[in-house]
Amino acid sequence: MANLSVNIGGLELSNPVMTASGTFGYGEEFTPFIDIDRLGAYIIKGTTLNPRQGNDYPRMVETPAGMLNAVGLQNKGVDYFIERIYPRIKDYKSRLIVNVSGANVDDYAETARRLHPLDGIKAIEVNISCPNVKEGGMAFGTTTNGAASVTRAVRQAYPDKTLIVKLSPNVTSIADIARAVEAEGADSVSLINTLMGMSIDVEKRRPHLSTVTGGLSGPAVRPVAVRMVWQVAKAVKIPVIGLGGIMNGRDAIEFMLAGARAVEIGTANFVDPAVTMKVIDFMEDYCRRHGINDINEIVGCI
Amino acid sequence: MANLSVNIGGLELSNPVMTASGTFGYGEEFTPFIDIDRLGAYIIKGTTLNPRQGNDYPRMVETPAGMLNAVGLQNKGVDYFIERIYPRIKDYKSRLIVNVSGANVDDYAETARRLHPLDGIKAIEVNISCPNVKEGGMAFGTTTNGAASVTRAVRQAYPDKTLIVKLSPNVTSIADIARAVEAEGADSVSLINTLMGMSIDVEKRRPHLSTVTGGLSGPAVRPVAVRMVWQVAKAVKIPVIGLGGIMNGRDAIEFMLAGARAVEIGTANFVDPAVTMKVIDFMEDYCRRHGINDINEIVGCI
Amino acid sequence: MKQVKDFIIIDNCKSGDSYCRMVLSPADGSRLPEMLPGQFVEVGVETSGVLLRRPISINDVDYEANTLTLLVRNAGRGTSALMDMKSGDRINLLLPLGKGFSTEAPQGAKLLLIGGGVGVAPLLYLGKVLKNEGFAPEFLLGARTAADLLSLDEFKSVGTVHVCTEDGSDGVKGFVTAHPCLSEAYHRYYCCGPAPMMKAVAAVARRNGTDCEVSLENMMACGLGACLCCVEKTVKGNVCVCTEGPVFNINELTWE
Amino acid sequence: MKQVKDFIIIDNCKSGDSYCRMVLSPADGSRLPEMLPGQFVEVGVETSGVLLRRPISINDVDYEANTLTLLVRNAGRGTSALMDMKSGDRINLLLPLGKGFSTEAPQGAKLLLIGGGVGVAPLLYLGKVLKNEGFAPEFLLGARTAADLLSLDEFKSVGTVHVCTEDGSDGVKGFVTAHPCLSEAYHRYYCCGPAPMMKAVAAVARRNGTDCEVSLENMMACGLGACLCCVEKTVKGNVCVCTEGPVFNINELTWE
Ligand SMILES: Cc1cc2nc3c(=O)[nH]c(=O)nc-3n(C[C@H](O)[C@H](O)[C@H](O)COP(=O)(O)OP(=O)(O)OC[C@H]3O[C@@H](n4cnc5c(N)ncnc54)[C@H](O)[C@@H]3O)c2cc1C
Ligand SMILES: Cc1cc2nc3c(=O)[nH]c(=O)nc-3n(C[C@H](O)[C@H](O)[C@H](O)COP(=O)(O)OP(=O)(O)OC[C@H]3O[C@@H](n4cnc5c(N)ncnc54)[C@H](O)[C@@H]3O)c2cc1C
Ligand SMILES: Cc1cc2nc3c(=O)[nH]c(=O)nc-3n(C[C@H](O)[C@H](O)[C@H](O)COP(=O)(O)O)c2cc1C
Ligand SMILES: Cc1cc2nc3c(=O)[nH]c(=O)nc-3n(C[C@H](O)[C@H](O)[C@H](O)COP(=O)(O)O)c2cc1C
Ligand code: FES
Ligand code: FES
Repeated sequence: MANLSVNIGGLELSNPVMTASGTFGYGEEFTPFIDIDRLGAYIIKGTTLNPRQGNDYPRMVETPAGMLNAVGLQNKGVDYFIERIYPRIKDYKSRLIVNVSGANVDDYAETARRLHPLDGIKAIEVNISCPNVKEGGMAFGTTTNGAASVTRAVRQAYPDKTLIVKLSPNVTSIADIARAVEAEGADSVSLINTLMGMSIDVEKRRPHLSTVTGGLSGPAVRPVAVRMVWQVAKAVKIPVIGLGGIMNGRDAIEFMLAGARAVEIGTANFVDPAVTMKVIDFMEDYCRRHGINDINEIVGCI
Repeated sequence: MANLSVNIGGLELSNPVMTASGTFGYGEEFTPFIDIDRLGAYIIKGTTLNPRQGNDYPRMVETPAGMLNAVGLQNKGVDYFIERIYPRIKDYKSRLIVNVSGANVDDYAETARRLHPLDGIKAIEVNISCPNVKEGGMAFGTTTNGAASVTRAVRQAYPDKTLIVKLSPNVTSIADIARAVEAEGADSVSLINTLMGMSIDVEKRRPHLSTVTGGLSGPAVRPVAVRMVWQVAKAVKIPVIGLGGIMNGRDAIEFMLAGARAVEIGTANFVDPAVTMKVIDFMEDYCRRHGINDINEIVGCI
Repeated sequence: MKQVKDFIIIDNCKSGDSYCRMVLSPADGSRLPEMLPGQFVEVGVETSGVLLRRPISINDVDYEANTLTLLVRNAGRGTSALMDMKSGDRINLLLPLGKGFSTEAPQGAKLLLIGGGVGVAPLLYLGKVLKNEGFAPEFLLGARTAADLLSLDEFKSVGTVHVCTEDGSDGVKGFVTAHPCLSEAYHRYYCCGPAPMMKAVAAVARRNGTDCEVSLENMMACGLGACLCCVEKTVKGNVCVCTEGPVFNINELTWE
Repeated sequence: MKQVKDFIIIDNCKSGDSYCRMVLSPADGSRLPEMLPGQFVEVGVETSGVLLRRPISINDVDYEANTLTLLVRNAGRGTSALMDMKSGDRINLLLPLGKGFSTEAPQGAKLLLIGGGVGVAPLLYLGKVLKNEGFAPEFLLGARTAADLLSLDEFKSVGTVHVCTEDGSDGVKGFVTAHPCLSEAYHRYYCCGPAPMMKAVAAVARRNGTDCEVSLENMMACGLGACLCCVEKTVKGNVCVCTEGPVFNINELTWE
């Protein structure tokens, strides 16, 4: 059988398949359907320094081949996570990665600092692409300076362990942002977060989401995500994690061919809670069919 | 019956429904299915100063709820258009709008200048968002300076008649670009052009398109397009034309509620060549059902 | 234990173009999992323009026949595709989801099950379970017209049925809250239907001090408590309707 | 005149999981438009993951019965949904599209219709039309195995049939270009099948100076000449296969 293990900035994964933050809860919700230990890694909910109630309902609407969400980082804060949730989920064999968000640079750094001592957490993914995080009216993830400043602060607060920065697709040049966070010491970049979108109920003449705009995910965004992964993989030397609309094994391989070393699966978990296992199975089968000994061979290979 | 007529920067349309450039040929292809005279306007193929062969086949691939194209502005040039095509299509009652592209600022201006004298052409739509138009490695449409310089040159070459500038969605802030072209005298902006995307044949391990990347259109992009129309309509005073994934009357109304004064229908023409007529019918019916006397009342009304 | 499983459609009986009643059995012949009244399933729909599963209440369960029944209203793309399915077709379900209605009550307690439109769906199974546990459940069913009163005969076989229609074509004319039976004393109301109806029933319950449970239909993506899309504001903050509900006691909610 | 129209499926006969033969008639009872052999239709497919219409050749037309036949290979999402359709179902077609094969030839001309796999589809109607015009068309049909030889009996009722299979399970073993009949003199080859097969036949035709028309299957979006997606490089530059083709004389193409 082919080797599926990959290395993401020092972190060894048994295979390239991870779950995307905010779509997999804390993993426990999926234990009836999958063996979490078989995942390369599982990335859990966006965590912030302080508890957040998130946005008002409605937070979700379906769109053609996609969905808009406006959850708004509802979570109980990093301390609650460390005390109450972490002990329950720290012992899976699979890598546990926490997704970190913040309202300002210090919040990001402080959250990372509190997570740093925990042995069960192998890496953090810093979300600089959340529509609720403002810097001069613009999200950190949409300027090279903003992205660099968050990365610099978190890198200091979170030394030696793997630091992944998750990029926003709502930019003119995502390769520029990727280069900026690489320069500040990120070990890896993951992309894409959601595209900013909007949908209106024409009969009621009002937006479907309480927040008017929200984040678009699902298969609709895949062509944009694959293109961005391809651009970023050519622009940086650190490993790239690809996501955005992966619904099955074929789609996951598409991202790896575009240049991703690993992939994350988001919205697809809602459609089929066992999808991650099927993606791993497909990868094994794909390697066999194509005579590939090591999945790393196909990364960026088009 | 409600008033459906709208005014786009001085150009009066009998209703808000137009066809999107590159998806409607020269209109003639659709005469078996629709009455062109019933359209608010029809925007024809992207026209350049010199003839272009376009890109190699394959130029198209279907994606979830969308398609990628890489036609690359295949056309016989503005002079051929004026001599051979214009005489055939100039006499429809509906407004004829030519979509103009260029390889540099002078090409844009010269093409516009040659079209200016033609009485049958009521407006031009300047496409500053074509992936094949380069300026210092970046398309004109992705920087405020680039967008402004094209608009300035075309405005000079094309005075007094309606000048629409078509914006690229592949930017961090489309509102900034819209403001820049408004400042240079554009009478209207239309958005969105295609999102840059990519798709890979994983069995053959090569991109589906000869050009690797292409432009994403169709319902998949609609939430992004609606959001951008909403942002731009708040940012500028000139009328906004909305497009991107409109498949039916409901979708068209969604764009108008987001702030569009008129709409363009693109990919949907491939799915149902009579779709434009159905959209106009829906608008009439919608106004009746909602007791709207003038469709202008609903523009931006959420 | 939650599971995701293919089912075979044993029967799909349409009432006009508006409703269908689907009888399903596991495709692999396995036994149905235990399901509680008020729980729901997430149905996978393979049709153009539908990505996410659609939440549908458990209308009835027959463990002997190993069948599960759903009652579906044609509300849009997904449900209209369900209307068109034929016996023998396969369909994928995620089930059982959510917490159900409380079925404990003092012996002999008078219980009123109030349903509006397709909201009657979970009340059939609830009524049967309550009857099995020795209660004599009563139903108060409302609909726009007599034609929209679903499964009336089945409800009658479980208990007394009070009827309201908006146009007066059957039973009392008007909304369920106009029905005289609400002036009687009940131990608890169970209510499922359009939000305005549930809010009106909740107001009646609060006024006359009756315990009241309602079943919410918030928009859902995952159905598993993972996406946090389906939240309802409660006295404990935002909670997931798919895991903490869909049934809530009105005291937990922040209505009015 | 091109039209977009609903059709009713009169019959949909599957061969295994790989092919189906669909007989269609206009849903409104109107007469079929005139269709030429080699022309095609664009089929609207209502299933998840399919947006654009799918181009399918006209396999047969029966003006008396007012029916149109399509022969479809299960190649992916859209065609597999077509496989699952049942008689009585509705389907929307855009038709007739493209230019067909040339049917003029000197009286008594020997004509060979070469088809591979589902590429045999347009050759049945072409053969019938040629026969009607007084020719004695011959067929050279290739497939992977005997089971993949489609509509063999129907072809035999129109003219002499030569057969090749890759595994030798019927006729000559090997590709069509290995068949001895190609050493005979023909006035024209008509060819439809996988690109490598058409290129090999074109090479034979060029070598022995036979006139040769091929039917291309470029990816299409609109089918109307509007989108310029389906272009083929020809001696006249990029031309639309959907309007200038799908049939081309090999002299127009830039193959090799
Ligand atoms: C716990 C629960 C139990 C339900 N039980 C039943 C039942 O037994 N029978 C029944 O007919 N209906 C039931 N519903 C409602 C049903 O889920 C929606 O009518 C259905 O999802 C609409 O899907 P659609 O594709 O037909 O409509 P769409 O075309 O998607 O939209 C039509 C309307 O349906 C609503 N809707 C769409 N998607 C969802 C969703 N994922 N969740 C909730 N509402 C949605 C929207 O408000 C929209 O206005 C239940 C809903 C919930 C949350
Ligand atoms: C003029 C013409 C006539 C044809 N006649 C027939 C026929 O008589 N019978 C028949 O079975 N097939 C015919 N085809 C091929 C048929 O159109 C494709 O097999 C079909 O479109 C595949 O759709 P899908 O959704 O099943 O596959 P998908 O899942 O979309 O893709 C599977 C494969 O099919 C090909 N394909 C997809 N979409 C198109 C498209 N729009 N145009 C061309 N190829 C596509 C792709 O290369 C892809 O690799 C014809 C094609 C053309 C252009
Ligand atoms: C309901 C929902 C909640 C999400 N929450 C987060 C989050 O907390 N942090 C984050 O970085 N991304 C979040 N995302 C984005 C996803 O992780 C992912 O980047 C995006 O959905 C694209 O992938 P997909 O198309 O596979 O879903 C969320 C997405 C969804 C749909
Ligand atoms: C095949 C194709 C060709 C196109 N050619 C042009 C063009 O020449 N000029 C232009 O401004 N836009 C062109 N577009 C973009 C469309 O006009 C439109 O902006 C885009 O497709 C989004 O709208 P839709 O989703 O309704 O198709 C083209 C789009 C397609 C699909
Ligand atoms: S639907 Fe996802 S948490 Fe309830
Ligand atoms: S398919 Fe659109 S031009 Fe041929």
